[in-house]
Amino acid sequence: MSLPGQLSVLFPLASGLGASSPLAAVLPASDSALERLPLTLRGLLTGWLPASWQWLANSLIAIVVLIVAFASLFALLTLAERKILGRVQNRPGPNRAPLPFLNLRTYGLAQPVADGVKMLTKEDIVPDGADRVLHFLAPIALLAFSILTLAVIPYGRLLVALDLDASVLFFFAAGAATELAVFMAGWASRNKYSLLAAMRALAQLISYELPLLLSVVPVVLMAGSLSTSVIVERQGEWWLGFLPRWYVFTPWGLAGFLVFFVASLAESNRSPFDLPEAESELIAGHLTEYSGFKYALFFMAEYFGMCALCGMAVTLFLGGWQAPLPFLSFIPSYLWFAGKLLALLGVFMWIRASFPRLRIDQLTRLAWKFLVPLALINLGTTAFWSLTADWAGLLQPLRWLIAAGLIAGPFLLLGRNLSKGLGPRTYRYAA
Amino acid sequence: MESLEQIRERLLARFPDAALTVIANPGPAGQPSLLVGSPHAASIAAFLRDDPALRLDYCSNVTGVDWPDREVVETIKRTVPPPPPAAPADPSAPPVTPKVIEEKVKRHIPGYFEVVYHLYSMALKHGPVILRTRTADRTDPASLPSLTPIWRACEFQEREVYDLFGIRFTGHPDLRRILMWDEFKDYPMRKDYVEPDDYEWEPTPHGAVLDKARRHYPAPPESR
Amino acid sequence: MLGTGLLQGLAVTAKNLVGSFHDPERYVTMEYPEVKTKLPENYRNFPFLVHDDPKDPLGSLRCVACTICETECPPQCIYIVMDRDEKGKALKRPKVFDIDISVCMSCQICVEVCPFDAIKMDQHYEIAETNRFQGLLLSREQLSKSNAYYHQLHPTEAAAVDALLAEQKAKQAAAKAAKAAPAAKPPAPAAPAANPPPPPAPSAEAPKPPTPPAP
Amino acid sequence: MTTVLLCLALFTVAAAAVAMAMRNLIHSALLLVASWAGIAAFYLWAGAEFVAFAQLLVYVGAISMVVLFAVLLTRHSRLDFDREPETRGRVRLALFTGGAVCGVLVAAVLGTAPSSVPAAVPSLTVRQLGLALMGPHAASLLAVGVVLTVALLGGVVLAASARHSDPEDAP
Amino acid sequence: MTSPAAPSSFPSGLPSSPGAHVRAVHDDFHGDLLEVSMGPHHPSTHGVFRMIVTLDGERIVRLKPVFGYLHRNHEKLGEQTTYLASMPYTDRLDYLNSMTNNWAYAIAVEKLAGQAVPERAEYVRVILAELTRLLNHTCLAGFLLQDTGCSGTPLMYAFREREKILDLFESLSGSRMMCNFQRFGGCRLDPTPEWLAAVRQLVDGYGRFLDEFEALISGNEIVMARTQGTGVLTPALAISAGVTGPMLRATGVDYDLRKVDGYGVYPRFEFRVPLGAHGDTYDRYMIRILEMRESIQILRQALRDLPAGPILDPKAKNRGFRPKPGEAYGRIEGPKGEIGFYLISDGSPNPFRYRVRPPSFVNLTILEDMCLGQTVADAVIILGSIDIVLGEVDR
Repeated sequence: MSLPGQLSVLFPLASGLGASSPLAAVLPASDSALERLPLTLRGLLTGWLPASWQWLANSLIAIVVLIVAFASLFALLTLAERKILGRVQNRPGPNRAPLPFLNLRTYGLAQPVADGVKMLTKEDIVPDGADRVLHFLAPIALLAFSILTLAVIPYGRLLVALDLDASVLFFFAAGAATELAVFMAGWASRNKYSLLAAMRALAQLISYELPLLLSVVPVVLMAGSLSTSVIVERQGEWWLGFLPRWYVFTPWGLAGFLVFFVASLAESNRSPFDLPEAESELIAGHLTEYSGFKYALFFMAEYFGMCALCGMAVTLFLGGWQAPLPFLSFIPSYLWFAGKLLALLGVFMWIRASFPRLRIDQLTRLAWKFLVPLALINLGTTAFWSLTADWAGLLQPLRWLIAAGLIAGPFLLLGRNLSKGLGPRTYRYAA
Repeated sequence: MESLEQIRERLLARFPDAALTVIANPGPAGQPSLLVGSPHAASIAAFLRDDPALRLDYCSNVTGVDWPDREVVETIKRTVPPPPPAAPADPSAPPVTPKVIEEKVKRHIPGYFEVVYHLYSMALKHGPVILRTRTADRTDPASLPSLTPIWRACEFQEREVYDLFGIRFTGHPDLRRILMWDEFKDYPMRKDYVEPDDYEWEPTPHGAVLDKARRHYPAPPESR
Repeated sequence: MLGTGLLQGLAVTAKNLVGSFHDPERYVTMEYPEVKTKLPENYRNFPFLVHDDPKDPLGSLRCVACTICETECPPQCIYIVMDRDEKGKALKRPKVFDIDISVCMSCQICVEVCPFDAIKMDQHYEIAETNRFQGLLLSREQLSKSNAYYHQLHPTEAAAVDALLAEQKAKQAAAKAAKAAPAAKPPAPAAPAANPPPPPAPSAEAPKPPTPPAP
Repeated sequence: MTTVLLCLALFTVAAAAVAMAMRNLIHSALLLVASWAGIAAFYLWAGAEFVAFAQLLVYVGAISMVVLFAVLLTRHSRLDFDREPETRGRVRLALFTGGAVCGVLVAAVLGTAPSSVPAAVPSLTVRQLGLALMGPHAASLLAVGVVLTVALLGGVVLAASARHSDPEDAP
Repeated sequence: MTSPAAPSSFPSGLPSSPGAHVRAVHDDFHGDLLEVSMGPHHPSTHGVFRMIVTLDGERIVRLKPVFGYLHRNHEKLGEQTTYLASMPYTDRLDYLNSMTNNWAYAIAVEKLAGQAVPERAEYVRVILAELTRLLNHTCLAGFLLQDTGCSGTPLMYAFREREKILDLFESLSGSRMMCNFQRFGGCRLDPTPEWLAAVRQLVDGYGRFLDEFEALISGNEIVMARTQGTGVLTPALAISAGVTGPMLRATGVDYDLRKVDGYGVYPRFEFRVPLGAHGDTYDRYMIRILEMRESIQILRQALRDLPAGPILDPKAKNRGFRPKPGEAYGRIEGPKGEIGFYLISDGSPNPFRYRVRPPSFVNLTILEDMCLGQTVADAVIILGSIDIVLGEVDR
């Protein structure tokens, strides 16, 4: 089913899902029925189509499944966020929204439905001075780019929507365009506060783009490829028979994961870095002039971005859809991916419930003076790690020690430099 | 801490031509105050703050007081000499005791504005020393010296006294209304302040509220 | 080391998250309409007038319309008109006793200064009305409630008040008996007919120190 | 296949043209960004995935920000563009440069042999690209690296020097 | 609202704040200053309070507080009602701490009339005042972190503990926040043994809550980064500006009315007064936490040796109270600073002059000095650390 070169590149969706990509042949596809369930389902739907139409149907199905899955995840995430925040604060969280026609109390499950209806019915006010085209385009552009990033994440052994050779680069290319949408939102509202806030949001997004990318380079270097599915494959082996060789369990991998995690927190405007919509400063930042469904679109785009970044963190560092223990691999791979993704999203919400907000200059100082140098040093450590891959038995622990030291040293140094003059204080008492 | 009289002596020594009088406090609180003439108020205050024995570096409270004109009825006991004896003095008659009569004398005391400062010392932990500055009379351009240049604590409180009493403080760096809105004309805390007639009907009018109600409604609403 | 404080913070929030599922100490929400808070006995909201026998709620009011509470009430929200019979003689009963609930701040000064224990504090806080004047102006009929209701709200305080009243009544009866007894012997200087117990001087000295209620 | 190529070309050129004609500077900047995205689509059409995504990442992500910030921070209201008088010399100079550029472009278009079937596209993997870059073209890669670091350092120095004129934090 | 006057050039005699140089540098207004009005409906100004902030880029160049929205001329009301009728109004001054407001007013009137107070009432007053201090400082810590953007977690923990104390007040005085409990010469009701047992149980549990609260906040690097070094207040400026309470002690000045005046029965308890060293927002927060720990000690001692006896002086006259002509200024160490009442009596049942010395109002004097040179986000936290309540500021 080889397709003319350009087409396969332009619409590689079909080739990936068609399991005809060179990669699938290499991997021993564990053929448990559960594992291939999604593919068999898709086969039922598009099996009767002629070949040329099949790849179109496949790609359409992939798109629809992705959007439906992540939209419903978005709805559940808003509820989970408020429930976790509530439980942390010793209160139940939303539990009163009844189902539309029967007043059965559903422990809050109907809350996203209620929010959706509220957002739809809210009046969509556009300030008259605003630049209508841009004001309308900003949320759509933001949402479009966030959804694009979801295409390259491998959700299961064979479930990757777009199996590109340079899929990691595609992920960050699409992610980088969200700044454009933030600028459009800030500029189009024609309001001095939202422009000021858009500038601050851009400063934050740009200064955290660098550590985000730099923390991914070690993974690409060790995995030897930019393709996400290859990276997940590389993390398939086991140490001493049962320890998974996920990258997060190597010194450089842990450092890379932490830098990636902190940078993704900032990139998706989440808790310690949620400066743009800090209510104690410039009200809702660049979202001040949005209401109704456009505001919901911004909200949805933020959650899509968060899911994408968490998905990428799981793929790069937590072994994507690999099972943590060998004998557990009978559970289908997409469930493992979903579990890890939800765990990481839970940590996002947990952090949102616990930490105050950083100021704009502290935020950028953290990026430039702490995360970027740490990521660069981590790159050096990974180079050392890959060069010493073949050290004999006794030298292996030494290799680990050196790598750990290469990271811990600068971490402590930079940490002390960052919190110079800050620290717990002792207080004297009056005579 | 030395008593108010000793402080007054030292101040008189320091500022011979200053008007300083001690005002007794009749109540059981035992807090007499020191009336200071306006011209020397600032320099006296600076002295009180910097004097090593007193060190009154903390001005806790600035209060404006409006003393309206008062008619004081005093009963004076006057001994009236016995009328010249018409008959010759006869020793046997009982001596005529001088008659004591009480007269009601109506004395008019002119009103004035007054600002009271309660001073404490954080360094030596003593106080209060109470300063009073008075205006000559209650005519409107009432002005008193501001002590903000000495104690920064007086800044807001003097602005409040200006806002509610109408006493202009000369030397205050930023004298504006602080509680009322800037366009407000009158001074609410004065005793002769007439409230705006923004009466809102209340179902249980009695006493002062009843008069207002009558002005708005000839007969009080369905007198039950 | 950078980050230990943050981890400690996370540990605290995690403890609360887990705690909220099993430890009542960490789950404090009371879902109001379904679950109502148990009000302590001393809780006070708006006043009400106490009457002694439920069959005649307006006749047996303890209030003698001495208007002490009307003068002492800080926001002046009580309005009393004394009842007069046809000849104009004052009856010891309020013809009109209104309290404007929207002005009253339930500070219980009226209860404190009332020498006859005629007015006590109620405990109902769910008062929503459509009209500010008719709805929130409680007249004598709505204010008057039975002594049993008072016992139900503040048991210890009510018991103490009843004991005090009973003791006062006994003292007055004894005083009347003592006055009637000498009158019986020297019939000539007939004591004037025992008029109704003179109302105690309105300016009773110290407000009767209310007996200590047990919360 | 040429239909895709044609509509891509049309989109890119149209975006660039409208960008010039727009009165609102921000709109024209955004349309410029759209034309860059069009070029990225070209690379994709030509099968060069890596270069397409790099173009998307660099131009649409970063350079667009630089352009937009520049447009914002400089005073660009209508009135302070003092238009020089259109002397004859300027018109002649404008025509000459315009003509030269047109000539070069037209020559390039005519020079290529029309409608030659596109040669088989070598499917390159990123690994081969990397090896090629590090192998024969290492010198050019290093040169680009040096240029970038110099630019970065220049930026830092400028930002730092701007700091001394008005102290950022309290002493 | 007229535009604020030219920046007040303070006479050189007064001590200046570290940020003062900022005002000097920017007196020549070159065009690009941005005037932002924060409030009166800003989500993080504790009540109806407005700050006109002039920004040069991100840094504050001038800050003019504007308030008076809640002004109802409390002092004129005091002159038109009797002494007893003013007591419920003092609950409405600093509506978080009604017990200490009542006590301050009661002390002033007792000083005015020379009224004695029985032992048991003094001890009950100390217990209630220290409970109010716990309540107020817990609230402050919650609000301060809410301003730094903690999405409500510390605030909820603070309010969970505050509710326990309010329940105690409700079961004693009848109302959670409007207690109207003190009278001239003692308290209105005598606390019962069950109530005292409940207080003892709360006091024992409070230490654990404070440890958990500090673990969440005091060591948190982000909190330290946001609050250490912001809103610095020098001791000299604090004394000159009449700042009192935890804010003053955070700058290192040892001045606590419980030790200085020794009013009530405080001299009988041994407790320590924490002092800060830097005078910044973090110190103000930590001083309040340490003061809470001291209050727990005082409560334990007061509960231990609470004597029996009358709760209200038998000779006390609350209704128809006519003090002899004279004047008196009574003050106590409220949770927010020195709250004082200055009363002038002319023998009539209504006071001739009824003046309240509110701590929040005077502590606001140096809000601008502390905010100069900081960013807008810091101005919000600095305002939070001053701990103002608008009912008391506007009166």
